[in-house]
Amino acid sequence: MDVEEMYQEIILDHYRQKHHSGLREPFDAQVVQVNPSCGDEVMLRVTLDGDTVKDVSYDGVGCSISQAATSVMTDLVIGKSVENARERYAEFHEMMHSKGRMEPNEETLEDGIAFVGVAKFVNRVKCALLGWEALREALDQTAAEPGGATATMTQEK
Amino acid sequence: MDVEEMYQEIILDHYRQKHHSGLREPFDAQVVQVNPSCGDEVMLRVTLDGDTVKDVSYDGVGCSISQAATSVMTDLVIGKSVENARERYAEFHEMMHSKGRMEPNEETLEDGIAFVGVAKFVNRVKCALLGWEALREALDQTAAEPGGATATMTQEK
Amino acid sequence: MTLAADKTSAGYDVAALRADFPILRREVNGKPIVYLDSANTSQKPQVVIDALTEHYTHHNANVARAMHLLGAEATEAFEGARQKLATFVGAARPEEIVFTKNASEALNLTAHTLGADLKPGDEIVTTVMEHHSNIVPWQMLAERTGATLRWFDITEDGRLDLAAAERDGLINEKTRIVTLTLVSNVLGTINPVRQIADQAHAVGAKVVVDASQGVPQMPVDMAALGADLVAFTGHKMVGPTGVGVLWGNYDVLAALPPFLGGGEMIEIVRMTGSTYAKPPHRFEAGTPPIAQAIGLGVAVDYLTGVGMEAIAQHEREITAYLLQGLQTIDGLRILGPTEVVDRGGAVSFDLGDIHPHDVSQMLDAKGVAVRGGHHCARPLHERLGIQSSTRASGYLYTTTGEVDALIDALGYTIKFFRGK
Amino acid sequence: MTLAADKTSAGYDVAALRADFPILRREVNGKPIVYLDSANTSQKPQVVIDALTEHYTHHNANVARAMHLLGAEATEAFEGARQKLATFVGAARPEEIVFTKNASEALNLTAHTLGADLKPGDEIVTTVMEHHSNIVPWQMLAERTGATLRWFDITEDGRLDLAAAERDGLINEKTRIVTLTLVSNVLGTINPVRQIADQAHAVGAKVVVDASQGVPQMPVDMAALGADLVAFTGHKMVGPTGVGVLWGNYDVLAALPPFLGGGEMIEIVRMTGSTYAKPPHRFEAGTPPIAQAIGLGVAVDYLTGVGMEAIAQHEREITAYLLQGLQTIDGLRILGPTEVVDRGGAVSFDLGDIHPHDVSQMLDAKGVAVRGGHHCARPLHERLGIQSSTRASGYLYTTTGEVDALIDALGYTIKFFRGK
Ligand SMILES: Cc1ncc(COP(=O)(O)O)c(C=O)c1O
Ligand SMILES: Cc1ncc(COP(=O)(O)O)c(C=O)c1O
Repeated sequence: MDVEEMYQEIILDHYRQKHHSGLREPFDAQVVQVNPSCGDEVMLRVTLDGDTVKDVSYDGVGCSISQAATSVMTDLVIGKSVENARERYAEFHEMMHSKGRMEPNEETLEDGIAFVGVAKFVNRVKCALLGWEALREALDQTAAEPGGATATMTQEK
Repeated sequence: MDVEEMYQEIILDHYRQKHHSGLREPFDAQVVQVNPSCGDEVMLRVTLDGDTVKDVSYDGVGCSISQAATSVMTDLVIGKSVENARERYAEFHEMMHSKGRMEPNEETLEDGIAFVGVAKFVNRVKCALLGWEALREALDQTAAEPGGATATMTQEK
Repeated sequence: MTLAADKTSAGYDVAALRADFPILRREVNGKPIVYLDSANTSQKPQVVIDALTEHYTHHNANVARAMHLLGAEATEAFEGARQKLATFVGAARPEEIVFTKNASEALNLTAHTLGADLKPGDEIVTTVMEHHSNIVPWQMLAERTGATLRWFDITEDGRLDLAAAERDGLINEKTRIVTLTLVSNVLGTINPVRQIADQAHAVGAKVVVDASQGVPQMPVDMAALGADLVAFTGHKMVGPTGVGVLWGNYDVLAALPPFLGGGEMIEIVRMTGSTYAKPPHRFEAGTPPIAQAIGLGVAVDYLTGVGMEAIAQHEREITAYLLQGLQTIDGLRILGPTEVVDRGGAVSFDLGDIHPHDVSQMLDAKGVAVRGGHHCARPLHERLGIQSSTRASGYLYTTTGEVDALIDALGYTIKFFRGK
Repeated sequence: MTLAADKTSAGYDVAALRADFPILRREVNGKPIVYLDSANTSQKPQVVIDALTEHYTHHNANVARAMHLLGAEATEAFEGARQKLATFVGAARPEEIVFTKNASEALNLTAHTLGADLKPGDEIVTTVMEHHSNIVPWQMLAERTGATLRWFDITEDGRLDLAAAERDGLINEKTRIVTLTLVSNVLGTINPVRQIADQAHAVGAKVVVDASQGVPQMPVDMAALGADLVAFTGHKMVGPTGVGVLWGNYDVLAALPPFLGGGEMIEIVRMTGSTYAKPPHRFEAGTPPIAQAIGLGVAVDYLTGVGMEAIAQHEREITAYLLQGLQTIDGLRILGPTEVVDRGGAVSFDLGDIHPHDVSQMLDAKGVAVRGGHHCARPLHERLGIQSSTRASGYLYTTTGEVDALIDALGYTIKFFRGK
């Protein structure tokens, strides 16, 4: 496949106009994810409301793929249950490791399906997963703190 | 050349019947030389009388080549001047690095000429030089101690 | 005559395998070379040599860092090799495989990282039969930290003296690290690693295994072995020089500090300090041995194709034949077990009055390649009361005819030096 | 059109040289690949690939230890390679050449050995333009010993800020080690190593130079350079992966403690303690990268055949042409010197709104291989106020036509992402 095809309009749109970007308070977990080989970074915060992902906010530097994938991710998980968010993570993760051979489900992955082409470019898989891995880690953090018992944090935690 | 030729009778004779072997006292310098890749070792002592090499005594473990070369060396240097001994070292050293192409001088090297064939077997060059290097180091030691001013040493130095 | 060791009903055909190793066609004095120095380094099959050529000719690029076609191809081949190695030794995941330059680097890595916080009073346990590469790093660690180095002794028949160790409380609550070889490169002894690892774990110590002579010769499964960290080396298992492997239990690796610092092992480098990548990359500073790891991947494909069980079986048969042959020689003393029970393929022996240098030189003249010296195991030789020995070691391509050539040449050698 | 850089009256004929590199015949979308990532790793000429095949096919054995024919051949080839490297960099003797696995290991070796006796209060000086492999080992050393790590800053045009260093007393009587790169792998800057080495020596400090980007590109003479220890890496100078070099002044090497412990680096190993071999073997634990060192020897023969002066001249011309071409692109910022004065061949640039990953991916689609990222120099990028950059780097086989292809593809990339 051509690289031009990989850069679907959906991806470029999310890149140019990122959804839910910026860091917001308060939050329940904050993580930094790095792609060591190129230096791309994302700082991501998750706010829960019981079992619901109330907000995901983020700031970072990265290529169009990593930025757009993070933007698409926030659309998919904000307002959904934590369980649901984890399912989306698993689904997106699987798609990205399918070398482009998986038939993605538009019902569940919505704009995320645009990334199936990226999965053919092994070097970009890490880019597409950067924000998603941050999400998973942040969710793990909230789970490790029993039942959201910890106080909601503010900036300089 | 055949390996059988390398093992000249002269070499085997010296190996079977080593000259001047054993450690004797008193001595002016004592050194240990090792061939790290095989573990062969020689402990060698030098006794001077003014500028004359009065005695060279030694003990060691090693192959026929290293043992015989040390034996031949003692014949060549005992009773000669230090300068003379250093010349023999240089000459033997050069021959061993000639890959067998040097025409050795029987006048000066005597039984040592039997080792010219060994020089063709690069892996054995170190063996033939083990005792000679010990001699050089021991002579260097005596030279470092100005004018034989230090007391003659005995065993547990 | 074709003996059992050369061609078995199970289909092991040594003549066919030999055709895969171009160097075995080399002749000395009109006869094919007899290479009995495989414990030192193994020969390489054509597929491994071709893999290197193929890589450099079509796919060469640096890994991990490059976005481009060649970079993607090189990275995929390199990480693919990691996966192959993981499968070959039964690792739980490819991230448990760290590529080093050789087994020695892998062992030094374990000494530096596992030993970083050792203190005076702590004890490290090793054995008197180790290769220098599994002695010196621990001596240096003991010197750096003030910890004490203690030793397993051996019995008369060349096995670890477990009874003495038990009696002396060798492994105790002060023990922090126990390290031992899976197979001795001199005695051939196969050590009861599982049993010792269990003892070590019971007192909270970590277990490092030198499997340099084990992984090439027999199926080794990391889960079954029971160690925390295991080192082995590419060039002894039909792979290229310049590449070794450290396998580590993932959780153990993840808890270790880095060893070498540099490109690719970092997470974020700041002037004020750096954070480090997850295993395996944390332990792979700089450009790794890319072509060599890829070549090693092909080497394990080759070994798997032949079958590690079949190779181990062949090794046992050829070793039995070799032990038998050597025992026909007067005054020859075999170091280590004389029967193939818990025994690998290296057979070392002593001829008393004839020095191993002279033995190996004379054998070489007859086209037979063996090794003479202390085989990087000087403490073991000292323990055995000798300065050096001669070692013959076969591998998957070794024939009984080659063993016969060795025995013949040994007879000639003895006659030459003893004059009778 | 054949430009000066491609074919000079002095006989430098890039088309003829390209024929030596089989990978350059590879095509992407029907056009030969344009490989502009040589600062990352270089491509290999056929003679180097053939040398590996020849070694494994006919002469493979372990070195130093073996008495037999193959062992003698392998040892002679390996030690012969050491001699070739010594001649190539003007070493006083072959014993000044230590083979490592890469430049990173060589730099870690210097940090561990030279830094073994550092104390709190001692200072190590490095520069903000270093590769991570010449930063992290010193950070780790500072952490182990309590010594302080200090930094040369850079000027606006990407050169070491010598005036600021002078003003701040960067090199002073507390300085124990000064380390810097000969040529920056990002900015291309060639540093005044001699001048800084003289300053360092005046206060009794030792000087370590990372010549990974220098030795491949220009004649480097160790005596003239004035450093104590110099690291470089085989894979960037048309040699194999898996081998690097540490050059050291013999007396400096002889005074250093060992780093990795194991076979071949010892003199006598006893249970009570060990003594170590003389350089270079003291620093080469275990089986060295035998085939790789031999391949590197053939690589330096190849470079010498072409002529390092001619290669440096070609590098300057192709870099000038590249700098010119890049400057025609709107909004493109070149990092480092924009003219080829004291400048090597790596040219990094920033396109502001278009991320280097996206640039390099799009260039790759056009068959042009460059590198995007921080190039293992994150502190430098932070200093420059950017997160990453795109880097194009040519070598002896690079043509002006390839530079044209890059400039074209960059135009396309910009249009694609900016939509204009
Ligand atoms: C300036 C510089 N130093 C050190 C290195 C590290 O070399 P290696 O990866 O071969 O260890 C590199 C290359 O990546 C480099 O460009
Ligand atoms: C038992 C054992 N351990 C370690 C080593 C060291 O392996 P390498 O030289 O590849 O580092 C060897 C081989 O020489 C060996 O036989």
